[in-house]
Amino acid sequence: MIATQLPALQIIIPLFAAPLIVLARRSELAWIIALVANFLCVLVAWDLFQLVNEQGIIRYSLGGWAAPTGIEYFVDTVNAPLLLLVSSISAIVVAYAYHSVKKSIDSTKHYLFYAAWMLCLSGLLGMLITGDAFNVFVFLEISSLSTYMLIAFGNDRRALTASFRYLVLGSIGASFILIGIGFLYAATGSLNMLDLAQRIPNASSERAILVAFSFISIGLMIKSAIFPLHAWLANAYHFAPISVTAFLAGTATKVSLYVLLRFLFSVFGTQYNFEYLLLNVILLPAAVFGFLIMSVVAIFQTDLRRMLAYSSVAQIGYIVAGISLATQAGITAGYAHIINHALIKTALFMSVGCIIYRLGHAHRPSLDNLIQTMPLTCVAFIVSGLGLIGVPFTGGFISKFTLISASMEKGWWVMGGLVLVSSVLAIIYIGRVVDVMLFRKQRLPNPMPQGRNEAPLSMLVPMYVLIGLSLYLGVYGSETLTVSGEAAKQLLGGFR
Amino acid sequence: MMNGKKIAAAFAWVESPSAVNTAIKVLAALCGLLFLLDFVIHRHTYVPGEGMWGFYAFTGFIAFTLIVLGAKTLRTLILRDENYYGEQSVDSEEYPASQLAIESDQEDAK
Amino acid sequence: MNPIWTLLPPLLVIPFIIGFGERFRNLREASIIIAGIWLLYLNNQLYNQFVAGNAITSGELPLLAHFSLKLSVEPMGLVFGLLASFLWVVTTVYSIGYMRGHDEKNQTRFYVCFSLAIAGVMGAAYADNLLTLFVAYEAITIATFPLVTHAGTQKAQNAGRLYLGLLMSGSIALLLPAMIWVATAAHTLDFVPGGVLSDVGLSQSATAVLLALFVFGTGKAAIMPMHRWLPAAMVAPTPVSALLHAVAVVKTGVFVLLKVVTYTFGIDMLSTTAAAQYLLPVAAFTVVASSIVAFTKDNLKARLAYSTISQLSYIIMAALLATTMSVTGGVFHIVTHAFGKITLFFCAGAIMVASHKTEISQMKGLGKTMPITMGAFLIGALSIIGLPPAAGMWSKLFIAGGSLEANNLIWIAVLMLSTVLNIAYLMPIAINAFFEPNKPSDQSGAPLANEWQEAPFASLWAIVVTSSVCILLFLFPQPLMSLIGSIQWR
Amino acid sequence: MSWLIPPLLFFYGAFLCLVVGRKQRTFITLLIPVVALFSLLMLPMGNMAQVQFLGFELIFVRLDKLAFVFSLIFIIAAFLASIYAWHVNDKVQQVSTLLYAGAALGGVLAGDLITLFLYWEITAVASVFLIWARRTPAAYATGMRYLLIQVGSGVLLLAGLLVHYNDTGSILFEHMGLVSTGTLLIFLAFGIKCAFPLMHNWLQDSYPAATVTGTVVLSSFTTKMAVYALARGYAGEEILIYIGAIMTLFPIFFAEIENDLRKVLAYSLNNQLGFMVVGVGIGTELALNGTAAHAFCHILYKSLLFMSVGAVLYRTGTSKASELGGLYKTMPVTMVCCLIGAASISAFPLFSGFISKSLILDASAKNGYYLVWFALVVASAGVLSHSGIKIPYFTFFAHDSGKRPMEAPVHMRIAMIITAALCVIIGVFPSLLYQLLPYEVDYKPYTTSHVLAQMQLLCFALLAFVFLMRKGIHPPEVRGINLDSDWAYRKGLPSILAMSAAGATQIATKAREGLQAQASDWVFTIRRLSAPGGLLAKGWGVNSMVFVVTLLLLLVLFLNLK
Repeated sequence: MIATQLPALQIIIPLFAAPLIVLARRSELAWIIALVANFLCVLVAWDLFQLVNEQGIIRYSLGGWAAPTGIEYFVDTVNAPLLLLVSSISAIVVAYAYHSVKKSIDSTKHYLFYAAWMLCLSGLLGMLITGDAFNVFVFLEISSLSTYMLIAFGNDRRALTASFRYLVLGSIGASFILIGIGFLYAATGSLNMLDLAQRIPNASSERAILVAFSFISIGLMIKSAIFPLHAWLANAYHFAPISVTAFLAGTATKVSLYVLLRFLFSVFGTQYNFEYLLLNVILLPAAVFGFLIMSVVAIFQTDLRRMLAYSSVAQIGYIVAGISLATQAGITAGYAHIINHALIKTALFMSVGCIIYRLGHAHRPSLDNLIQTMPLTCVAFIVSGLGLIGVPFTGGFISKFTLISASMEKGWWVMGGLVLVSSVLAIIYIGRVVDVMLFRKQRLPNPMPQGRNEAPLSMLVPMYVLIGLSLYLGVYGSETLTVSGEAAKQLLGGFR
Repeated sequence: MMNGKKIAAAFAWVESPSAVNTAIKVLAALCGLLFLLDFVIHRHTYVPGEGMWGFYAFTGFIAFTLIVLGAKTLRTLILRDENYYGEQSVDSEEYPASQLAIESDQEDAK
Repeated sequence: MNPIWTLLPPLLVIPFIIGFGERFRNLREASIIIAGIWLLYLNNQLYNQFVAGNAITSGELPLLAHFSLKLSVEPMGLVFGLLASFLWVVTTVYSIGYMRGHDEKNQTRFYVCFSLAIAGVMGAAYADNLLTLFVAYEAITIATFPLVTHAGTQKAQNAGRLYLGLLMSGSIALLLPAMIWVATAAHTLDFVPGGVLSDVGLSQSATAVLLALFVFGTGKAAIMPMHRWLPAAMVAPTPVSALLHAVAVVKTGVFVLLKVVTYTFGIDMLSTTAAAQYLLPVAAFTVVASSIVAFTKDNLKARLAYSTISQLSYIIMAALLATTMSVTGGVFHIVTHAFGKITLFFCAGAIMVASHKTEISQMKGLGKTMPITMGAFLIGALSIIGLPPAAGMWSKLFIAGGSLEANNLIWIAVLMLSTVLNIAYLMPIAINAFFEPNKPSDQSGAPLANEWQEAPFASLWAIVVTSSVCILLFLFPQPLMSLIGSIQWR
Repeated sequence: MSWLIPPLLFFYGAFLCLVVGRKQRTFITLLIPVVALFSLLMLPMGNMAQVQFLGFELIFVRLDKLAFVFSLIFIIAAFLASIYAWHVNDKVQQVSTLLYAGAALGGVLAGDLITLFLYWEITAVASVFLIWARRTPAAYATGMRYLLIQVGSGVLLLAGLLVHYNDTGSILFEHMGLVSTGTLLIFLAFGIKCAFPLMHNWLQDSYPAATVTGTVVLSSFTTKMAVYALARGYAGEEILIYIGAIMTLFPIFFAEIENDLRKVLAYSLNNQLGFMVVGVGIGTELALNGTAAHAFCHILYKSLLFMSVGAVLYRTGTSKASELGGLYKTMPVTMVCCLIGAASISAFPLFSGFISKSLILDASAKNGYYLVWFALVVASAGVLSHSGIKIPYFTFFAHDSGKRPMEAPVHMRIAMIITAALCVIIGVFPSLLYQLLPYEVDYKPYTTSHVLAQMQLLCFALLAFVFLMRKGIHPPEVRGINLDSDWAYRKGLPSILAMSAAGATQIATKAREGLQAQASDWVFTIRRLSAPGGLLAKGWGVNSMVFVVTLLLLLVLFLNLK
């Protein structure tokens, strides 16, 4: 019984956890419920992942209504790994969040915070799992609205403006997507993705499809923070509570990228995108300029959160570069980087969270010689930073290797070279922090007492679990690549 | 060992100008004799002109003179001060006395 | 036997090092020496099995879909592995004397990083493919970084910055794409006798670019202008400079190039195209220019560092000449230079410990108080210069011979010029130590003591061993040569 | 047996000297040449001690008559030098003397070019310590120059032998001739050690800088090994005749005006080498015999001269002609030995130079090189001027310097007397030497015409000397130094280098400053754009964000709908 209902459970568990948390009210209880619900999500996602590997595509009709009319949930090798990834990251960050939230957020609001978190999670998972175009928009809105709320929890007053700006931009993005879906529906008369995929090639109005495509892709580009539509991201990541930032960095943009992949490849089809719609004219420059310019910008940031935010935009550039190659190898690389970057960047933000927990901020010049007081946190930051640079035995190496290899295979030498240039820039911006952490003599007065002053174990353990995970995927990189390869095959093959 | 004093005494004549003059005269006489022998003794020759009388005599005298004159001219061109090459030059430094046994012959020094 | 076992001793000893710590430092150092001897034994086992004709490989760890980490034994790696493991023991003995004599701080961390680096070197030596070699290469960079910054001073930190920055950016920006290029073009990263690139249709200019990526990307080989890290890294404690920056780290760099030339490009391919001709002048320039720079340095370790840069480019030239003789000479030079240069570094450290001198101009007359050290220095210097009775002569002979095989006299001329320059910057140190009259050379004007004032016994012992090997290898190069001679060229 | 070949015996001795005490060392330095002499006499003719090494077949001993005569005189020279150096208590000098002599011997016995190269380099390294052993800054600097040039010769040899091997596939050290790049390089390598014109100055630079005893040792080996190597590899190469002729002539002028007597002897050494090189160049049996004989005699009388000047230096602290004079009073034995050496080098009949120089002169005449022959005759007169007259005259006679040094120590006197005796014995009984020569000798030096000609030449030259002295034309001995080709690398090159280094530094500084300015401009711009609050990094307002979105949407729509 349960096994057949798994796709629904994936959404329902967090969705129902939210009101439960509101009812519970007490902050510890709220946290426990969120944690339990989240771990259940992970279990479900794991089962789905196994099932897909064994049986292939799972189609689930919600409420028993059959496909084209009713809403269909759809799990295949593309979204199954991401379901697992998003729910795992969320679970780990929730575990991590306890102390951080307790310190930075008024305890009377904790239950709201965790409820919003659960809503956001269910929105993200919904976006991943649904096979219905309109349903994507619905889940997108669920996740977006709860995200605005989560960001606004930040205890800096600027969090509110950041949240507001994100809200405006996010709404524009969402409405673009809605408009696009509307056009699609007008042209084809269907909202089910599989159905759409079959109907689009012989749709009545080609122009309507084109307009739909334009709106949907721009809308998703906003949500994925693809350069130059990234501007909302820096402030949002900067001023949100750090655990939210960690959570969002690993999940929100990645899910949007997934939806982009879905629409581009599964719904519209490769042929359509890249030869007819000239998508690479937009995506490729966006990717390349993105990872170059944003890496440079990251170098000059003095706040670690801001630096990592710009770094995220740059890394998204890698993913988009892989997508814009539109080859098996390219998409494999992009997809693998979705996974690896999610793990690495979340871990980085978590380590920054540990710093903020003790220092109250993450201003680079005040991190002088931090290795003396917070060695474990610093090591975590350095190891994850190496992953961002792409050193062997980290996930970053795996995906970057594949990406460059893919661009060389296609003959895009210049892009391969630019990826490397940007890697060197990554060495610089990570190096500047490491440099400060390890070598600088204290310049600013440090509020912390001398001696060891680590973040609490409840923050360190989840962080190291995540780092362990990303290192595992760095060593057994071929597993990531196999999964990504399957996903790419599925995407390029269209719905079958 | 050999008696050094005796040998030295045997050469003492060089101090006396008249003895030296005599010696030079002896040398001149020897030269004359050798020169004359050229007319008496036939020398085996390989090189054209070698057999000409007085060939070696003239060659010896002229070559020596020219060498000395040539060297004298050369000296005006290339003679430099002893410390031309600076401190790190053997010419401008003393031989380290610690490795030598500089001793004067006390008897003789008197 | 499996080459992966060679990673064990240096890794297993780490918990012991940490466990014993500063409190039981005798036990700590004893454990390292035991691990070193064990490692040497394992390498010797590999050697025996290799000579017996067994193929020795490890299992695979698939890091990327088609490319895995794997170890195997071949002559070049065996030479490197034996060399590094032997010198690890010697250097450990030396550092016991040095680190205690010099009262260094954080010795435990020092020994841990040292062991990690050795594990990396073993991985590099027995790498079965380019990916493994690359991974080991990066591991060595990271493991040695704390050693460079060991002193904790501003200068050490700047050096560490440069070290990490240059080596990392070089390997990420140049070496990595080179490797990916090979993977894309040949669909394999394996080291295969005769190379894998000969029939994939790379044009000559493409080959040249690829080769350039390797040569400049391997920052550890310190070809100009990638050399800046090496003199900077001399702020590290002397045993580090000795083993890592004369043997392990820099030799990994040139080892990568020799391996790539032999097993990825294949010497036939390289010698039939003119690809290397564009790079040889750079290597030659490095040889000569760094010799000249060395000449201007008064700090002993700085001078040795530039000398190392120059000598490394000998090996780079040997690799680029791509003939059997030159590559043979290159591998040989790895060994001879290692022993020669480690002797010199040991001596530099001994001088620092025993008489607290770092500048060459202060070392005049030092032969009186440190005759063994300075005598060993002379032997080491002769080996580096390539004069009898030291082993450097043979490897130089082979590299020069390789230049002829490639029908190019000009590179011989470069080697010859460098020999003369080597004399000019190395001999004065030893000679001034012995023949400069013993005049007061301290700042204070106090005359030097007339009795022996040598470094601690442990250090002295190491110096004697390495300098003796310089001479032994001159007299009996045959076993080493026959091992190198068993490299499969095609 | 191959462990007991003469060069190795010397090396064993050197090693022993390293570890034993002073008395034993002195004893060893004397004993080793004796043992080596026996070893040499026991060796059969032909190749021995062949070793497979690094893929080459090395021949450590190749003994034939040419090699034998050189080996013999090297051993004798080492023995005599050891007696002369009895007083020396300096491990460095004793060890390096043995190493040096052994290596020179090894070079002579080498049957292949790699072995030759090996010994070639060892002679360079070992011999330089005889200079450094003086232990002065100047000696150190001179030694460095010496070593650089010697090793320079070695590396040329290495390059040459590799090229030669590449061409022919053979490393045998045999007659090569100037036929290819490889042989040319080897020729140049030999030429440097043989002090060919313009490559000669290391000799005059370094020999006067060595220790008293070191110079005696140095004078015997390096250059004669080079002569041997030339005779072996390039006999009959015509260019050598002219090189040799020039070598005999030009040093005369320098020797004439040189003040430092040891430097005079070094120039004279150069001039004597010229005779040998001419002999090699002619290359007939007679000429090669002449070369070998002359090398043999030369080593003896040049050692003798260096010994006597060395003894003077040892007792007075100077070897400058301007500071000496009148020493015959207190150093009569030295004086006599010096005179015998002078007579020998000037080739007076009954002295050794006479019986060897004649061979070369006759060979050149017989083969029709008349001009060269005449040059040699002139040079013979020149030899008399500086070595025959100047050395003894200005040291022991001339004006009285007032110095009354002790006679040379006993062991020096013994060494000098033995050497002088050998010079005379060879001069009187030439057949003793002739039977050792590489080829059958059918030559009689003491013919009337020959003796007459030589006596005429020498006596008239002597007369010219007297004449010039009396007239005051003969240049006086003054303190100072004379420039020679070493100026090029002692003054010229350094100043050029300094100038170009200064220029390069200036250019580099300018370029760096320019680049830095440019780079900092760029960095400034990038920083302005990227730093927090910069255009790229500030939180864009809603308006601008929406503007960008709209722009991009329009672009996509335009691209898709055009």
